[in-house]
Amino acid sequence: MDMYLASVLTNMTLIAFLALSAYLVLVVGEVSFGQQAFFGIGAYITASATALAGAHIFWGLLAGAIGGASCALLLGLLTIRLSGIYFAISTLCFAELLRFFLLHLRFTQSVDGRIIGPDGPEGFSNIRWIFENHYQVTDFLLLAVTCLIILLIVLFSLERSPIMLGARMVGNDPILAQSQGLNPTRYRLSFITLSGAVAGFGGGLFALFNTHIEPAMFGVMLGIHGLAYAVIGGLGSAVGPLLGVFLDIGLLESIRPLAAYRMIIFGGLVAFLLVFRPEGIISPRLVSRLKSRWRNRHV
Amino acid sequence: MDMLQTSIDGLMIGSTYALLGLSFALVFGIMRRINLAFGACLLFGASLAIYLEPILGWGAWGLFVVTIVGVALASAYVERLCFAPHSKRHGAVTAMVASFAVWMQLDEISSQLLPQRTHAFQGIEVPNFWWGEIFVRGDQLLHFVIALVSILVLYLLLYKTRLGLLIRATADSPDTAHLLGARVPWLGFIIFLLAGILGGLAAFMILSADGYVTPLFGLWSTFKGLIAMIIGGVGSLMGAVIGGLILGLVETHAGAVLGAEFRDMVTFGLVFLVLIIRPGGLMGVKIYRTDSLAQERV
Amino acid sequence: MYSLQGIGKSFGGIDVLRDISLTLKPGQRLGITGANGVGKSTLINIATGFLKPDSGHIQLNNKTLTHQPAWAFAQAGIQRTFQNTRFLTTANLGEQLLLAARAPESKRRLTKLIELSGLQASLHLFPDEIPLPMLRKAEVIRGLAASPEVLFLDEPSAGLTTFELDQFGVFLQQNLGQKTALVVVEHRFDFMLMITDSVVEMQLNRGLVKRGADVKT
Amino acid sequence: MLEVRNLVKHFGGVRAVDGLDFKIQQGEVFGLIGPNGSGKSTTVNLVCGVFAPTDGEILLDGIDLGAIAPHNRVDAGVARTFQNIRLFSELTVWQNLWVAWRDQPGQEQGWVSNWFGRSPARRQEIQKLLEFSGLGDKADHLAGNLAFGEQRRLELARAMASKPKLILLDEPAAGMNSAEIKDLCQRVLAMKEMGMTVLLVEHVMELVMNVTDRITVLNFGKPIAQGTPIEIQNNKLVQEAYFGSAENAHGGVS
Repeated sequence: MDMYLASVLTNMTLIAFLALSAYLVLVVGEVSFGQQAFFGIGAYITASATALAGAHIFWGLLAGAIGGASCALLLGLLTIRLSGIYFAISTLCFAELLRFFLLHLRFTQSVDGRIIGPDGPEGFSNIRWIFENHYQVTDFLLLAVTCLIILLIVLFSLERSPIMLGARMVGNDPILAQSQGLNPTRYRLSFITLSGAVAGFGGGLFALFNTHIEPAMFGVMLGIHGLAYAVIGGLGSAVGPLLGVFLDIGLLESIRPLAAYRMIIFGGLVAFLLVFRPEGIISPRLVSRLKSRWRNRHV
Repeated sequence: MDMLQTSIDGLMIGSTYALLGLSFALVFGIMRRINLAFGACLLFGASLAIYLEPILGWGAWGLFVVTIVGVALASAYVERLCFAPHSKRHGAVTAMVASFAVWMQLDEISSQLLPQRTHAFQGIEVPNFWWGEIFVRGDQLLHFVIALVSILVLYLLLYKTRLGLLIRATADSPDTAHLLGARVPWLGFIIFLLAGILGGLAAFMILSADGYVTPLFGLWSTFKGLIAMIIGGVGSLMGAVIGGLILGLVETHAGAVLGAEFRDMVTFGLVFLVLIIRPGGLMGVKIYRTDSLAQERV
Repeated sequence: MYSLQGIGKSFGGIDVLRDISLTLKPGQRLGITGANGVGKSTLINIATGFLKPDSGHIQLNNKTLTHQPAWAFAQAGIQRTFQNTRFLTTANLGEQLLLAARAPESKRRLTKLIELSGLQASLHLFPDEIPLPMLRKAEVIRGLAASPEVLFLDEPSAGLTTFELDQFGVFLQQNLGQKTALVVVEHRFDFMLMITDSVVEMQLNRGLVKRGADVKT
Repeated sequence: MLEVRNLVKHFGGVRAVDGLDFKIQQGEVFGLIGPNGSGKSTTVNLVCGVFAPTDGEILLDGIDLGAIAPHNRVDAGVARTFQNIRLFSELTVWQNLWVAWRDQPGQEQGWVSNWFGRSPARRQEIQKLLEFSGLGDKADHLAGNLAFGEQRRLELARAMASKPKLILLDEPAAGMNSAEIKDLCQRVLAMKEMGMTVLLVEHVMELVMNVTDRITVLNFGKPIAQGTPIEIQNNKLVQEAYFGSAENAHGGVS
């Protein structure tokens, strides 16, 4: 496979984790500008676990996911009273504070004669897992896609359970949810935590793939992109955010002649699209329609 | 004495933040919407001004006029494309994301207009002077005065004219205002224009004080405006002015005491604390309360 | 046994409810009537946990619910419908009803109720595609699925014709069950008499006043 | 004056208004009554343009209101009050009137005074309107701080401020005690004396029977009777459909 294509695809896969984490927060009715922070925390933790402590990749990624989840849970607990714009801005501040923490995190060690570890604004270089295990770009792509598919399977099975519907109810109409005996706070907290885990896991993969990470990578723009992908794709199904990622990175970035004007086209396109499909491309209604059509055909 | 000098510098910078905050507060207080593309509009106006400067040759005043007109135009464009189609109550998130998309677009247009990373931005020249032991930058003093005058004009417009009354009535209850004959969609457009003009003023003042533009200016000004609004109280105009001044003071003092790198973090920390402890901000408790009541209505 | 004792509530210094008390035995059917603006909706919102009373107690089977959040009321078995019917706009009816019935027992009951009401054909539709009489039934089914202790109906007649209302009343009578207590806030007297066994009138600042046979014309 | 021809409004499958006809004469107080859910409020909302009718016509002085956007209906001469009070609670009493204000036809003032609103003649007129509503000394109070009865009177004054040809009163007596209802009766009669045309939608009989010239009774969106208050009170059909089923016929005070 073409190296360039493989790395674009890998990038898409990694960003998909971020978009899915934004999606999980949107499902419970909130907007987060801060998912990039969990992505970044995950990246740092996975990098430290594998490169500094020599942990197996599985434990490294797990630690990244747990790290992202705990930060998200902390944010959820701190902002338990907030919603709407208030919540959105607080996620932004929280993410910038976490990034500030990373900017000042210095914990370098000598491993096999190299000085590695988080080094303030310089970031974390020489995350050599991918070389040590002789991974090609395509191998890594395979790994990332496998992880994404597993995550999608989990999300799809969640989609069929009352949990997801309960979360949607909390997001769509908290009053109704309460009258059905659902505790909105609990749903919100669990979904925010889950979103942190997903972002942290994706961040871990990102660190391993890029071999170098630095705080500047995890700025607000990254998070807002993830959010935009989720909204464009639609809240009907976990496929939505993937579609958003594909439209931007896959379609537009890979058409090289457009590179300079990509954002002019993409920006206008998205705004225009939202006029006609305010609930995103894959809206809940579309999903339900397709499902019932499918069922009718196969009964 | 240093303390005093820093405070005065802070207030001078804060007055331009107040204008940024006011732009956000106007839009949020009246329409309950967040325009993420705000900073990008500012960047677009400034880029357009620099791009046209050699063609027009009007110098600093040309920059002044073109910046404001450019920002207002961009703001009107954003309103038509991202906010007017999503005016229903549930359209807030969609409108916000649409404005984000247009942010990307305007950013790209700006960087097509100005391909380099930094461009000089000429200011109106005013001599600096010493006031006792305090150093006063002439241009900053001028900006401070301009900011005060524009806040005063905005106040008169909103509180002494019929247009202002209609705008405030719409903020209070859009449906009722509509039924009483106010052209609510048109008022939305006017509000974005007003916010654009205020933002354009602020952009000119900040950039001419700095002396240059970088592509990061868009993101930067969106942040400053949002933060000024949040500290003062979401949607409260008076709050946004006070929030802007506080932001200026906190930034300069944090910069002086802790060093430049801590400056932004102290403000983010402050905003986060304000949100957690007093979500309505310092002045906007009322709007916060009515918003949360409206959400809870059965 | 569900009881409200000495409930008081004021908004902005104006007393909307003053010392309201009410006791419901299992299976009791009570109607509440009264002019607009006397606080009937406020009473329902307090009784179902959506508003917190300024004074008074709410008890269900000797368990105090007064300061619990609304979802705890629902979990304890206090269900309600809404004046304008309330459904999710982002899921079809079947999914939403299923959410209300989590225990296997309730699922069985739900399936039976859906059958009896003739809602099967609408299950895959979104609420805004379903006619109002059907939605009213669906809302009641949603409330009944978990065999609640008390079911509050907030103006169920609004927007229904006499014929539809008759059908609705019969459906209610047949499916309420022995255990569930019913409270109906309603303007339509004919409908109220059909489904309740006693009626109280709510009066401005005077609380609940028993209405006798004089209204049965 | 106002002519409603074969008005129909469906919501989904529900026929809220189903073939309604009536005419209101200049200077008349016209009552529209009926049990809850009979389509009264829908009719008000149709006349004000909140809903578009499924079928039928609404003519004001021969002009089809259907072609006029809701926010232009005030300029076309229709003003209303709301069942649930809708004031701008953050504005003062004076400003609430000034928002809705239209100059008397033929006495319009220039844009400068429109822009600022403070011409002496206009202040005098607004003050007069405040006196009429018994709010003369409360011009600078915030509307949100007024008592319930005062808010209702302010709404009425605001409707009058736009110099409408027709005023719609949507259940103005809701939540009022009998003293307040008596006061409201006086006020509506005074409006009639001033030559205003009023469409009153109400189910508090005490008010309807005392102030209206003619009444149309609705049930399930259809008119079932029309006549003077006395004719309506003696109408068998009305008694059956209305008093038999409505919650109470005695104005909420038993």
